[in-house]
Amino acid sequence: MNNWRVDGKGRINRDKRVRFTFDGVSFEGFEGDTVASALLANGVHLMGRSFKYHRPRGPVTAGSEEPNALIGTSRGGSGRFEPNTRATVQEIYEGLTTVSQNKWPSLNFDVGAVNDKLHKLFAAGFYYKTFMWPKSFWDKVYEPVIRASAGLGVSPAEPDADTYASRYLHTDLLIVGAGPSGLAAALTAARSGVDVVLVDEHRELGGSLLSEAPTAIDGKSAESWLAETVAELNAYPNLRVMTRATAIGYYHENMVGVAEKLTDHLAEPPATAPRERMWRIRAQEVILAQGALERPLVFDGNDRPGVMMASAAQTYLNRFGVKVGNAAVVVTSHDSAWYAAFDLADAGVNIAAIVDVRASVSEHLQAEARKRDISIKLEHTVTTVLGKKRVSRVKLGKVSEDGNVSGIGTVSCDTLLMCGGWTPSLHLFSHTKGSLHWDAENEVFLPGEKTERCHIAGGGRGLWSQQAAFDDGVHAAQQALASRGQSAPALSIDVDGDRTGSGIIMEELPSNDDKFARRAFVDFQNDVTAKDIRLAVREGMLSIEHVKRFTTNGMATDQGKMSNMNGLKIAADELGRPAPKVGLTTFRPPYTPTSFGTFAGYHKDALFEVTRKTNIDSWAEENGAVFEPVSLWRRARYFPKTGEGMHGAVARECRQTRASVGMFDASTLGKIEVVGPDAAEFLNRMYTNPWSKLAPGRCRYGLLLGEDGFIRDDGVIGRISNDRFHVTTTTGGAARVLTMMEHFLQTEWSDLDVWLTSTTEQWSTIALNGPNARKILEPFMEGADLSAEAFPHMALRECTVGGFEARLFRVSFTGELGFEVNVPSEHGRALWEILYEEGKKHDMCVYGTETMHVLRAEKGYIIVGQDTDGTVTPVDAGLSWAIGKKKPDFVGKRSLKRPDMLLPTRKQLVGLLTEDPNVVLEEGAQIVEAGDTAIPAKMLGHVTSSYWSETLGRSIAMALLEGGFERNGTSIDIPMPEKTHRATVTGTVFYDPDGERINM
Amino acid sequence: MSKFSALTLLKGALTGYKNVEPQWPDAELKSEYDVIIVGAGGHGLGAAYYLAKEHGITNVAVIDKGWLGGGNTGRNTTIIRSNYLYDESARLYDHAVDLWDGLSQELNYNVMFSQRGVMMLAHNVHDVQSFKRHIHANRLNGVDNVWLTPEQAKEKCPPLNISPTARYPVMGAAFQQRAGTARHDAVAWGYARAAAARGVDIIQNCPVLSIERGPNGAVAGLQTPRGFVKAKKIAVSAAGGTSVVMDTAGVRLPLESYPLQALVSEPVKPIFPQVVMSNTVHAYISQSDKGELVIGSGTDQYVSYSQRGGLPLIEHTIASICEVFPIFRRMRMLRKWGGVVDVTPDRSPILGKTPVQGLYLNCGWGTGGFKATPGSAHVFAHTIAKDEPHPINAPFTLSRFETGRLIDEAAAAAVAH
Amino acid sequence: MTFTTTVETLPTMGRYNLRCKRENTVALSKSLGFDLPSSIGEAARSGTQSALKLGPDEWLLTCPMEERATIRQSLTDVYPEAVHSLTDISSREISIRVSGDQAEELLSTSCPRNLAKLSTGCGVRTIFDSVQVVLMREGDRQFRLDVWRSFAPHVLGLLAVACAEFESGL
Amino acid sequence: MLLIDCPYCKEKLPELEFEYAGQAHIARPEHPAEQSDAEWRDYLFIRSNVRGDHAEQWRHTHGCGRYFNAVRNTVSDKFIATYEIGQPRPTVTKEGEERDEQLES
Repeated sequence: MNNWRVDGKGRINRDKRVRFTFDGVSFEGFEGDTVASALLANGVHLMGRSFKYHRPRGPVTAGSEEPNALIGTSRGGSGRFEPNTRATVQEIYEGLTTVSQNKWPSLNFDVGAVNDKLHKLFAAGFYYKTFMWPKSFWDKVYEPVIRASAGLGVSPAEPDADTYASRYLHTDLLIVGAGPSGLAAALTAARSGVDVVLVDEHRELGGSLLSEAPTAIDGKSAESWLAETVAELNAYPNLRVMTRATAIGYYHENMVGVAEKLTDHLAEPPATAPRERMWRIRAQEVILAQGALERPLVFDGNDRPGVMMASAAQTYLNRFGVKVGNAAVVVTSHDSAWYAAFDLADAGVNIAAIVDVRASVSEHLQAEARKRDISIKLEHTVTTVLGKKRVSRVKLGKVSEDGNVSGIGTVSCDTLLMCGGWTPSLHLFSHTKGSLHWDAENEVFLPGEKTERCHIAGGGRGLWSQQAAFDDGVHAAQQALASRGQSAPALSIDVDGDRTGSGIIMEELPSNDDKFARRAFVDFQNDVTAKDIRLAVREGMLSIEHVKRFTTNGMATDQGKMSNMNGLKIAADELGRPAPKVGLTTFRPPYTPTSFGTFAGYHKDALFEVTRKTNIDSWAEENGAVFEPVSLWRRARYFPKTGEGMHGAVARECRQTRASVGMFDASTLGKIEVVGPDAAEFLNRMYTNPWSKLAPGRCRYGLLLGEDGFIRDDGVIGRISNDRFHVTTTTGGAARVLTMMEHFLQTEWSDLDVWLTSTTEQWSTIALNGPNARKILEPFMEGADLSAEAFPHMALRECTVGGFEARLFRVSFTGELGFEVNVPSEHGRALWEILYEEGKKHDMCVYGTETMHVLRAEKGYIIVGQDTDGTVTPVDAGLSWAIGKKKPDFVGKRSLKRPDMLLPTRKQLVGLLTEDPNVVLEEGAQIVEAGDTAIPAKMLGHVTSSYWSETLGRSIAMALLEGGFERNGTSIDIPMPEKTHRATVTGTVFYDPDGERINM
Repeated sequence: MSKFSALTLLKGALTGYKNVEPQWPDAELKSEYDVIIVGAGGHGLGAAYYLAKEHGITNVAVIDKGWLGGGNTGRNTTIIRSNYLYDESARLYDHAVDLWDGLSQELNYNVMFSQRGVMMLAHNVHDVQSFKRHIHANRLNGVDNVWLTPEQAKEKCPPLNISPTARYPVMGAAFQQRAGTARHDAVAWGYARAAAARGVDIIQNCPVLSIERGPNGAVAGLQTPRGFVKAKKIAVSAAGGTSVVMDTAGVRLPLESYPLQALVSEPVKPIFPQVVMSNTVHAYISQSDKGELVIGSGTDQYVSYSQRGGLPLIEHTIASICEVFPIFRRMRMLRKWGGVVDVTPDRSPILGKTPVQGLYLNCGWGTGGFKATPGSAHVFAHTIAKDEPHPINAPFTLSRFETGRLIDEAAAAAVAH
Repeated sequence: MTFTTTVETLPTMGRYNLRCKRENTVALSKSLGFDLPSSIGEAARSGTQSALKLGPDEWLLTCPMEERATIRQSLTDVYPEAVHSLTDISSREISIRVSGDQAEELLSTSCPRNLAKLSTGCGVRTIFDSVQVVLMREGDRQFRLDVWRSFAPHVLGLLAVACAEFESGL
Repeated sequence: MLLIDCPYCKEKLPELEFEYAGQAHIARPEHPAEQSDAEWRDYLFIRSNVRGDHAEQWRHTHGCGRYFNAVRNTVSDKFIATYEIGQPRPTVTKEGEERDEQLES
């Protein structure tokens, strides 16, 4: 298919060709390829443009740390596009379409690249120093231009068509990373019988074993050893292997979040399969075997397509069977790149030179290089890279002892492989707030003190060789088991022909060119150069945290994996301080960017959050109710007949209820059963009202304060028997009230013999209100006389209604004769339908929350949370009568005596009648003195409730008003944008002030 | 100190930036100051700047246990707004907005104050009532804030989901145009540079061990690992660390410190301009000048200084954002971080004098401290200089928790019934 | 593996919330005719009746609907000497049974507890997604969830989505 | 997500079953009416907010339903002890795990 595949190499499936597109051009790869490997196999290196300077870029890595090769991907169809996908991670599948980003009009010719010409102006932090004059230009000119250049890819434009999942998993041991140390740990632990979970972000296990030329392991080729090992691991029932599963975050108490990709590699995913799944794995012990990341070298032109990590070239060759070029120069400060050079040379790549900045390199390596006719340049450096969209030549220089560099000319090549040493991957360890210590000799941070039960193995501890990694993996598993009091036999895995090595760390490659003129990139994606970092330090940014924020180094989508250590080294060099004195920015979750959908899991649409519905809700839905959300419940708001809007429906519901009878689903009201010999005493302490003398069979309004003296909740409380109360709460307050009661009961008054049980959902509650309410109920009563004498207002009975056991309350929230029937929930709808049928004889209506609000407001009954907020006392709300005057104490009583609670200027609940009876004030409208038109105004309060009262043929309102009780009869103004309304302050009872109707 | 301008920038570019100078010196601690401010965040540095500029007090140190701007100043989601309900709060935050507008020019440092507007979504009837209450109060207080229908909200912010069948349908929104965002680090740096230019010492990496009081009970100075420093006045502006510092002066506070988490997505091209907030689903979102979606959530449930925060809260926040913006479900979270916010019982700040002579307090901003930075710093400087509060911060006393005169914005928003 | 785990809603059963102090458990056990379990998570059974200990002073009594009166009467009789709270919650909750080979893993989609630690015959109050449930292990591969009525559709909805996910084999 | 050892259930269980309930050992005054405004303020509002070992209440809401006390380090978030309401704060505590923090983003 092209010239770049190497026969006999790679773990791709050469029997399965896969077609995909990149920027509209169709390409072919093999199953197992990533987009990057497949494009490289087609000779394409240019895959993206950088953020600020729009410089042409190719993949610099072969893994999830890739900063350059970011693309948009889609499987086609609506809602399946996503930006900023790393081409080095995305597997190809038939039908995959990909596009390059941050370019216009095309990747090859990008107008934005003009920024690169102006790079001297765009030094670190330049935007803090300019765009300030003239001031008005900021929002009109500068910021729009800055914003227009923001971002890499484009946002998805349609709702996501996929679903996501999540799962909890508990295990003895979680191993993150299935390279040599992870595999060794897994083998050791699995053989000992403990539960093990092994996760790896790649499509197959093996880690670096997949990328390196064969060593011999236990006398077998690495390939066959790996195959056998994977087979063995898969056979253990106590071991669970997850691939394409990235450990993204390490949370408290050994919980690791693992994002598993399920379908993004499949041409035809199963219909109901989620795209990704978030595993929340709680492990007794965790082994972090994440290896190490190769560090780039910093030199002029190090970002050109064709400049690549040496290990990445090795991966492309050995894992994907792709050679990344035909003629390569290798520049390094570490032995590992030598091995990469050998692998590529053995695969037919012409290695033009190995340029090593070090003066001495092991004889063994040099001999191996000579064997392959590779030119060795010790104490040499690359001073610059030529070629724009692909490397064409590199300039080499000889480094003298004093650091002086003398040019020795250029070498032609199409690829430059670099290696600046290795950085242990301690991201997850860092999430735990584990400390890092600086290994001065190797110039790396290594794990220090731990805060969680975790063990680091292999590359993460700075170990560099297969043998060391295997041994350390075994050791880590033994340690993990030991801390569980178990032991595992030592497992020995012998590596033959192991590649050992060492190296040094450079801040920048030596060069005689002006430090401030070089284009030596540190953060590739964000276009942060070594010069930017040095400049930041000179501007007084003395800590790496300031440097990072000032330059944006490390803030690209690789989150500093490629740039942090080099940035630190350069800042330290500029400051003349050792690196640990300059600091290390902490790594934050997630380890790699993770889809929002994966975090949200199942929580989407109907499953986003619970919607609670009563047993009667289905009837309301069938009968055309309009609903409103009230806390977690949905409640019927009104029941429009054909042609009615809300206003018409509510007016009719009000009329019918006052004239005859209305039926209302009150099931959402909170209910708490308070039982025990001390039940009355408990309520005495909780509520403002007295309870001891309330007789069984009677009920009373109850008012609950917080300890701060402000109203929290209210409701009718009925005494079922001496030791048993039926407490009702507001719909939204049910859970809070029960929690508050339990808190006081368990932590302050554990001496009381009383217990609380939520019965909100035990009962369906049907409220009947209106002069004919009794007529609706009577035919269905067994065991209770409903006459006014036998069953007066505020009485309750346990009885049978319509054949269902019931608790019947005679209460009213409308001012009319009222009953509330509680029957076991599953019978709610049945009883509702029985009563509805009966109601047809009496012009009964059903009504919703809106009519309930109007009817209660006409009577001046408050709704906690609407007519009160968290700043209203019982006195403010006109509820002084509900305070038991003889009670020594109740929750909140002491707070009512604080100086501010006694001020006459507090806001108090009053009624308002507008001068124009047709004006319905807006709830939330503010009130000022009559005639006051100043701005800022002296606001006296606000309208809490306001309705058209069909009963009274005019508008009514309630308001919290400064010194409101004293203002009774005076006028105030309600200034609205279009007009100021005048109103008279009144009492809050607008209808039936003598309360006669309630006693009918 | 040289002035920043396009010209100096050009000069720098042409000369290879060889003559750049530190934006602020890393000062040595002197033995005595007129005023020491504890906490080198935006509030503390700003107060030092205004002390020097408006009150001529320049023998000032700002001292921090870490690097300047390393606390909540550099960890927040940069939202600025002033559409608060109560007169006291509206005045305080609106004072800040007035100062934000022009701060770049004042400091000669581009803080990128961007008045892109803040949209607060109403999802139920109760929200509608509450937001309208805010809007009317704001209008009469001279604070801009208008009501948008769902359609108007969608027109301003196209990715918004206004489907009436959503679990939390958008029933409208309150919109403040003067509100927006600013570049958080630049605020700290700009104040630091401008304060240092007027002679203020910025002392980094120097924890305060204790506040010492003299025989008369008034403040005497600070104990630090670098020795004792005398001070006539001490002003504590240490956010999450305030309780611990104030405790050494014998002042116990009504504060609790909670973790607050925030996150950003990978950067994308501009997709919506505003800040969008939803209190009902507990999430807020804006897009930075770099293109990242900046997302904030509520506080975790337990007090903590660990700055770790839990996964469930983040999961909930993201699920909420995806309900409001279903197109973002395929976006990716890039980085999540945590801050520590100090919260008072009424969730309004304490800003003023303390029972200790010469000791001043600026704390309790909860999740809302960044937006107030210039206003708070300005009136705090006044309070320190004059030993009496500015009229704007006069209500934000410590004594209100004794008298009951709370300024409880959250309680005013009440709860669904 | 073929996915055969099933989710079904059970008919209403008799349920009481029983609360009392430790010193009264003996008297109550005597009245009930079987010993109330003494450790949280444990259940005791007698014929068609069972008691699951949910908290230090709290038991969930279950029985066929028609036997509720018997329990109520026997405990009412003993109230004067052994005070307690007995509250009928039969209708408060809906019971969901999950059974099959992957029942445990299916529940782990939304339940953060380590279900492997829940022995057969035991039960606990816990959380399933955001919903409080009483979760009982009726058998090695069979669980029962008691869910407050209005939360049941959410739980059933999550289980249905999870079943579809398991059926996809991924 | 924390794991919390419920002293009643005697099992370490996920945080999602629990609710935080504020600082522990702040007893409600026996006679609130006799409290001065300042004393009442202290009861209502003043909190230690320690950086280190913190005695606090939790409730095993979605479990046994009981409130209990805990000592937890607010720097590391590690629980040092959990114990029943009414019991005194245990004296055995680990050394505060406070240490210099690196700056973070």
